[in-house]
Amino acid sequence: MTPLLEAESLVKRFPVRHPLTRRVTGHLTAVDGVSLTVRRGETLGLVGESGCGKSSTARLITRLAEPTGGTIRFDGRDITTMGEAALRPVRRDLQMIFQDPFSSLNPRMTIEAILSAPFRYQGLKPEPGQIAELLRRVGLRPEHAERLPHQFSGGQAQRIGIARALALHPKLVVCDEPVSALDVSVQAQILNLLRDLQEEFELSYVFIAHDLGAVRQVCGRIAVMYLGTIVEIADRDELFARPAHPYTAALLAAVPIPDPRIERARPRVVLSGDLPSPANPPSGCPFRTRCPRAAERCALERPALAEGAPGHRVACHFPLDTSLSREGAP
Amino acid sequence: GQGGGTTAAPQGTASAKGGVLHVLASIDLEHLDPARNYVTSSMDVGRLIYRTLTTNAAAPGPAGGEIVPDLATDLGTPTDGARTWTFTLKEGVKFEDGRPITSKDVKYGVERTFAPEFPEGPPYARMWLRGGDTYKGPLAGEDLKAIETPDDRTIVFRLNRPVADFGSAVSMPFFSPVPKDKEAGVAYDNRPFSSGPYKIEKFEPKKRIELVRNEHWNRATDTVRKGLPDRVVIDLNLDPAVIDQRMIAGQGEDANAVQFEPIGAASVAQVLTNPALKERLVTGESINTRFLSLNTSRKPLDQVKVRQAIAYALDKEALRTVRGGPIAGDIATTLLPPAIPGHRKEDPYPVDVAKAKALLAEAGFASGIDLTLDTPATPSGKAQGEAIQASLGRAGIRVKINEISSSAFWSTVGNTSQQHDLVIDGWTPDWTGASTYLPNILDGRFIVKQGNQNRARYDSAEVNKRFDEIAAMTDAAAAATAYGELATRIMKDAPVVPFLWDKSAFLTGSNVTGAYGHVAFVGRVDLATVGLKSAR
Amino acid sequence: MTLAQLAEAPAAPPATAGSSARQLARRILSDRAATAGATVIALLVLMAVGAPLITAITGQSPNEFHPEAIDPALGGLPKGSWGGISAEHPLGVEPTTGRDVLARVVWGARVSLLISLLATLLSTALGTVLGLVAGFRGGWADMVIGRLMDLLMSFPSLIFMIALMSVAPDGDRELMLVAVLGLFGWPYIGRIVRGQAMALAGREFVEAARVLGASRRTILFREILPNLTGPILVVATLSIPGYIATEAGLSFLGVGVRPPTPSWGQMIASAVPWYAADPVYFLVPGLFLLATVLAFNLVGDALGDFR
Amino acid sequence: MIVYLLKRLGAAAAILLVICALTFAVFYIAPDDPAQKACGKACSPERIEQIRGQLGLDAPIPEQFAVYVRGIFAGRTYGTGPTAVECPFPCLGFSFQTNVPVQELLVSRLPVSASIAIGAAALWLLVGVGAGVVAALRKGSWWDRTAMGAALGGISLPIYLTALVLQYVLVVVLEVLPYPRAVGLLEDPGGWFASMLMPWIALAALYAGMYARLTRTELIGALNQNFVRTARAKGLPERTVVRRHALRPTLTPIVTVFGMDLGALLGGALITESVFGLPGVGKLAADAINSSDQPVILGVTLFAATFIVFANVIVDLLYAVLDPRIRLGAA
Amino acid sequence: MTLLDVRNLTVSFGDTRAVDGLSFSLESGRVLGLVGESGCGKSVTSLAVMGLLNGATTSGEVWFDGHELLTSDRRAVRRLRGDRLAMIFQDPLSSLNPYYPVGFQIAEAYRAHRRTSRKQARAIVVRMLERVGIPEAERRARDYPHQFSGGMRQRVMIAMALCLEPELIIADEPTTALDVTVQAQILALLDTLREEYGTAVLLITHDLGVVAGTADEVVVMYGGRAVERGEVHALFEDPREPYTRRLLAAVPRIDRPVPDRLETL
Ligand SMILES: Nc1ncnc2c1ncn2[C@@H]1O[C@H](COP(=O)(O)OP(=O)(O)OP(=O)(O)O)[C@@H](O)[C@H]1O
Ligand SMILES: Nc1ncnc2c1ncn2[C@@H]1O[C@H](COP(=O)(O)OP(=O)(O)OP(=O)(O)O)[C@@H](O)[C@H]1O
Ligand SMILES: [Mg+2]
Ligand SMILES: [Mg+2]
Ligand code: NI
Repeated sequence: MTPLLEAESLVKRFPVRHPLTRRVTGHLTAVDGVSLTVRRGETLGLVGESGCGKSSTARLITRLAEPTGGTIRFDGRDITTMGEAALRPVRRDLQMIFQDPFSSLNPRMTIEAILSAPFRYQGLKPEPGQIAELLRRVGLRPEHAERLPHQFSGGQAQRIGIARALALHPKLVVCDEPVSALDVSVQAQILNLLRDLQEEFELSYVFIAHDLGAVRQVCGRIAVMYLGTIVEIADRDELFARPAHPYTAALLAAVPIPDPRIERARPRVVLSGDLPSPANPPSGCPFRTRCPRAAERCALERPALAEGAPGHRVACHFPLDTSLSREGAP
Repeated sequence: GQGGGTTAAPQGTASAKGGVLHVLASIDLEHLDPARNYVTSSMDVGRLIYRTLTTNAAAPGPAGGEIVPDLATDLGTPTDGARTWTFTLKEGVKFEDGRPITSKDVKYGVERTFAPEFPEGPPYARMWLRGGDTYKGPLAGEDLKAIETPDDRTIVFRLNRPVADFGSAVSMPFFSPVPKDKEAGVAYDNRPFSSGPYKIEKFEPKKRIELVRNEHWNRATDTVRKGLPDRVVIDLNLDPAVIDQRMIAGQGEDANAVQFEPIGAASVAQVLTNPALKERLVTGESINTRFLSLNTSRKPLDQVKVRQAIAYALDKEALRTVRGGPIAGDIATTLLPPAIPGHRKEDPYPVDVAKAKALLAEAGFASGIDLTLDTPATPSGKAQGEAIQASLGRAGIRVKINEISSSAFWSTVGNTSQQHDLVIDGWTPDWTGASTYLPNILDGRFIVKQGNQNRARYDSAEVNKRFDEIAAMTDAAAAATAYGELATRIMKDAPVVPFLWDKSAFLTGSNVTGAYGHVAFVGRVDLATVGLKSAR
Repeated sequence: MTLAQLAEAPAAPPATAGSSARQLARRILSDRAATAGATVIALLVLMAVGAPLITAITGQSPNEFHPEAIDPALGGLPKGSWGGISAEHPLGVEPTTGRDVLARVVWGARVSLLISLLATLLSTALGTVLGLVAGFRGGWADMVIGRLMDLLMSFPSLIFMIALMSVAPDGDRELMLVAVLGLFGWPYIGRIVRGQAMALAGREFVEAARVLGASRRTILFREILPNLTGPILVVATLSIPGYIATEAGLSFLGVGVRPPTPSWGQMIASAVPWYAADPVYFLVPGLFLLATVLAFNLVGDALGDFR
Repeated sequence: MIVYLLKRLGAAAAILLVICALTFAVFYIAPDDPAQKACGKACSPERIEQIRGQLGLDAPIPEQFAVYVRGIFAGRTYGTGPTAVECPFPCLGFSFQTNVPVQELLVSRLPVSASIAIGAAALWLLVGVGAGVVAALRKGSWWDRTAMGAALGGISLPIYLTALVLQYVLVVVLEVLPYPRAVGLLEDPGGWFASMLMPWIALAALYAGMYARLTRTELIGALNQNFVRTARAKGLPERTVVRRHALRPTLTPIVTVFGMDLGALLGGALITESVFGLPGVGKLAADAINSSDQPVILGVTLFAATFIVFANVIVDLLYAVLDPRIRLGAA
Repeated sequence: MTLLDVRNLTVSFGDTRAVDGLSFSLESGRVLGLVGESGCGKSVTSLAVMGLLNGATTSGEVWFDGHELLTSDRRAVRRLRGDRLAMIFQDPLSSLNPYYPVGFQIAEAYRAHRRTSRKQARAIVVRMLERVGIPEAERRARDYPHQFSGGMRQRVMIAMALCLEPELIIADEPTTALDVTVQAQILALLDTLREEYGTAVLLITHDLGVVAGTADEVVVMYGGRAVERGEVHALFEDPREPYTRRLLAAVPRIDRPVPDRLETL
């Protein structure tokens, strides 16, 4: 069976303009050769720090942005260059959930209108009771349909966003930080809901977050992004147990654990320096400027994403787990 | 006669020499180049800068209409049945640089008016001087044989027909001297060379002109101009209402000011109800007649009954009121105003709306007619238009007002293809007499496609013939009477409806003396005689 | 050509309250000044609509001369004090003609209001559509429309409008005024709409609609436009007084409606020479104009806080 | 940056060219014949032809336009032969009415317009910004409401009404001021001031209202900024907080709007100058329009547009100078 | 010694009570964590303590080293502010004035309380910037906030807060806007500096993990009230309030097996 989604060497480049003169002063590579596949029924996690290109990747695979390079195959079809009209039927199967629950709902539309929009835009009509059923499914009451978005809490609004994405029974839902704006307690509800719905609708997810805890909760496979590239990709347990990329390791170490005893006992791995600007990336390995293991070679040569252990791929010249290393530790 | 030299000074006589006279004008000076100076306001100013062979006497009332010698020693000697006119220049007349004014300078000044570059002047020289129809002016390099200058003080004009009032015609600025070496083409307009009491120091068009004394002007040779103030500053293009109010307030420098145009209707009440202001109000006569021209070439105005209906319906009183009431002039009842010889007291069309309706019905327009009125797009034009509209409306004549930009107004209504039914019209003869009035506006043979002045498009063979007969008369008095009779005859056809014989009233500053309204300048102040009581 | 920053004003806040007509009315009524403004506007509209009725009741037509009400010997000054105010002529008469000022003011209101409302409609329509397209489409559409707006806003519009009106062919002056006002007015609305549309285009609900397969047109008019009704209403309301003032200004400068149609600007213009002799005559249309402009500004202001 | 500036100037020139072309077209495509307008009362068919030749109106319109534009940069000669007139750079043509080069008229009128504009601008900045600052600092107070009410009133005032009432009260009734007249600042400073005071007040009443409102809104916005809270948290005196941290960002939009308003006004305050009878560029325009003096109208339109367009450029540059985020480029 | 003592603090905006009878105290040199979900009144509390609340009605007492802050005159509070109690805000970009170089903004804080020459102040600024780990401090002092990255900006804020060696720092979500790796850097920096200067910290956050790693004591807020307070180990190991317990359970943790479902409130 073909994977549901196959993205091949995706590149997204933005021109950088001077704020006054509007002249293009350079280019910002938000996504720099990302390849990933999503199998049917699985959840692929995408983690990384702010600005590393997660949203851009999401926008590319949902064709909200035009890729500068690469190809996207969805459900066996190449959708990289499809036009708006041709894409419309594809969109029934390829949906998205957004980060800001309020911004993603049109403030001037009732919930009824928001939830019937998927049908309308596809030239369909919701069956009677279908909206109410959708609402019920995400844990809201049918009488909520007449309200406007601002009359809901953040968690409720996000449920509406989810209901809208699910209205047409898509195959793949790209969730771009669906819980980042929510409090922990509400976040937990949404994560549970996403899992429930996955089983019920046989969904596949691309789940984007910067919070490793949340990703771990819902994803089967996880890709770690850094500066527009995927630096490591592995099954969840494998990744958490044996992170091979120094960045993944640092990321894991930086996640605070809400237990003083454990938290204070953990060695603090503090990365030096800041995330480089994607407009001016370092040569060679993008992580080398902050990497404790960086060597001369890292500046010269960009490491490819190569498979070490089965299903565990890492882009590093000097991965942490020697079993994954092709040449041994420095 | 030589008599006109003494000027009446209606405003006290104690005039001192010196000081700065201010003139507040709401208009622009059009052209100061004598070859192009053909509007009364510019002619009034021109009289300060250059002299002519003859000129109007400096006197209030109809006496101002009298022509007196200026550069010439007399009013000219006609010979050859008034076909040859000889003038002798006075001795001691000089230009601003001190050189004597010669007959050649006068000849050159007249020749210039033939240049196609200076078309603004009146047509008389071109019409009357022999060879004038082909002569293209001195700029083209030739001189005009019809003007002879046997010596520096004698100038002879040879005409192609008898012209009884040529002595009056040479009072126009076109007969003033221009030294050949000062020729500057169209640029001469900004700085004409002075032969009069003042020369131009600074000229900012549309803003201000400043004149200073011409030291070479010899008062003894000039019986008309007084040249009292040291400087004359004319502010142009001011708001008329502001001028009125400044004159009423009379603060500071404005005490040394005269206003150049009649006071506006809005200020009349203030002035007439205040004795101190009334004292400073000067009135002047005018020979301007205002009338409504009815385009006889258009239906239904081609029917005399319809025109007569309009003549009966027009509320002249309302028209006068929008122009300021009695102070603006007398209601005109016929073509020739009382100041023009030949005037007859008659009122063929007293206001009578019922009669107007009846006449319309007789003509077959019981349900009224629709006409379009051309008016200049000025506040006064609009007000007069509305008054005409309202008064004709009473007789069932529905008038649509067509406003035309004021600068384009005359050339538009003078274009026979652009003119509509009615035109707010008027005429000032070039000198006191009907000869430059009635033929100009009512001789059917003068109807031209562009620049037309017969806006009634009135063309009566009988009247045209009579014009020729009167023009051939050499007896001025007989001609005047004949014009009067002809005017009565024309009014029967009602091609025009006269409604106002202008008068003017203007304020002078408290320090101003010797001001009166001059009939030749439509009642404007005669700048040549004004002085200041004390030269502060 | 001005900085994008200026136009890219903060986007419409996430509309805390949907601006239904009822809420709008409530908003106006909750503000005393705005209520007063709305009342004045209502009265003016009533006055304009009922002009024939009013003049029928007072028995005065706007164009009829009343020589008996003025004194020709005094230059046509209205008889009696206060500009000839009397039982017959409650607001006095026009100097030199004796026309009834009340009748002219109420008929003039028709002209002023009609022209400014139509101009507002035109400029709002143009500004909304072009601003939306520029803001949402971006790219060359934005460039072309942006340049057009720059161009129109660089015109010394008053001079140009007068020049245009003064050479305009002999057509319907009212329509010409509407066209000219609308043509030079839309960029101001267009710029605001563009900025708001740009801000909204970045909002996630627009992306959501795209993901659902909505076409650009649908997004523009179904998703974005409803969110702009508030700001558009506000700028439209706030632009009405500008048009009223400009129309009056144009009439004042002599290129307004054709006589004898009364208009406030023309009345004021013809009152200028009379301001010392008959101050009532310029104060009456002047104050009507001031009241109208102020009323619209008050209401627009209240709406402005509302969005 | 230099390239940008050149580009901006190029764009400005392009806009001016288009404005020029459109204004040109309005007059030359309009049904009225310009030659006829220049012709005056004593008009004859020959005269019209002659004017056509002199003004070059017999050439096709695009060619006339090209000649006109070339004249602006290189000057031009009207007519031929002995009556030819030289119109030097920057030639905007000759006034039909007065035969004076339009550029001379404009230059002679600019001082009056500049006096009016700059004086009024100083006044409205002082009053408007001052009132706006106080209103913002005492938001909701009696003063705030009064000032904002007055500001709205000021904005609503038709300028001719203000002008006439001022003139009626100050000049006619109270006689504390003379009628405005054109006096040079250097010739007679007192008279200049007395003449300009009313135009300043009339214009400032309008603009001060706008600036008070703008200042208030912007300052309230600035006072709500997080960095103002930071400044307070540092323990800075409130005066420093307001002056240094809140007013500074408020300045940028005010300067921007101010530049454009001043630019527009320098091109002539049509109504103000007309009502007070002051011979500035605006009055020139009004008179030219009344007399259909097309070269002058065209010249004034271009002249005024030039001020507006360049004010735009300057304002943009100022914006960059004032805002380090733009000056130095965003992170 | 009790440095900060908040007693029965109540803050209302109109009818809504943002903080409702909150009490807690903080010893000098210690770290108090104030946790709670969004909107529970954490920021309002911190602003009330700093005297930076506008348009709110406040009651209760806030004692700082023997001064009652809520009722003292504004001048006295202003003198304390910045000097003896300083604050770090959540969003470093909007909290720094975009119109002035960061060096100026730090110097300004210093000179508001100490009479020094510009030059001396500059030297202190550069020393402070070096201290918080900004390379090329001399040069970067002349840069504007927008030229710094998020983490660097927060370092600038910290330098600004610490330049007068205050006794108390109120840090309102100092790391919420930052990425975890940068958060780790900033927390480590705060920790070192706190020990070095002996400063007490009121650490406001919604992240229980951050509190667990940094605080000595914890106050859990809910709806403007303190639902639970206590020593950090005790509170995390044995939360007595069900709210605290549920809150802890809702956090997906990376150190435990993945649960089928997360606990929800
Ligand atoms: N439309 C755009 N134009 C220019 N640059 C962009 C655009 N969209 C994104 N970028 C830049 O691309 C880079 C990646 O952005 P992206 O939004 O994909 O990151 P992200 O990983 O989703 O970050 P976050 O966690 O903050 O959402 C960033 O540096 C961002 O500034
Ligand atoms: N100026 C204000 N006017 C009115 N209400 C306010 C104001 N500031 C805060 N509030 C309200 O007070 C309550 C507490 O707000 P506060 O900012 O302290 O929450 P918080 O705990 O800091 O939340 P977050 O984690 O989102 O920063 C909120 O309900 C908020 O809406
Ligand atoms: Mg993102
Ligand atoms: Mg907070
Ligand atoms: Ni403005």
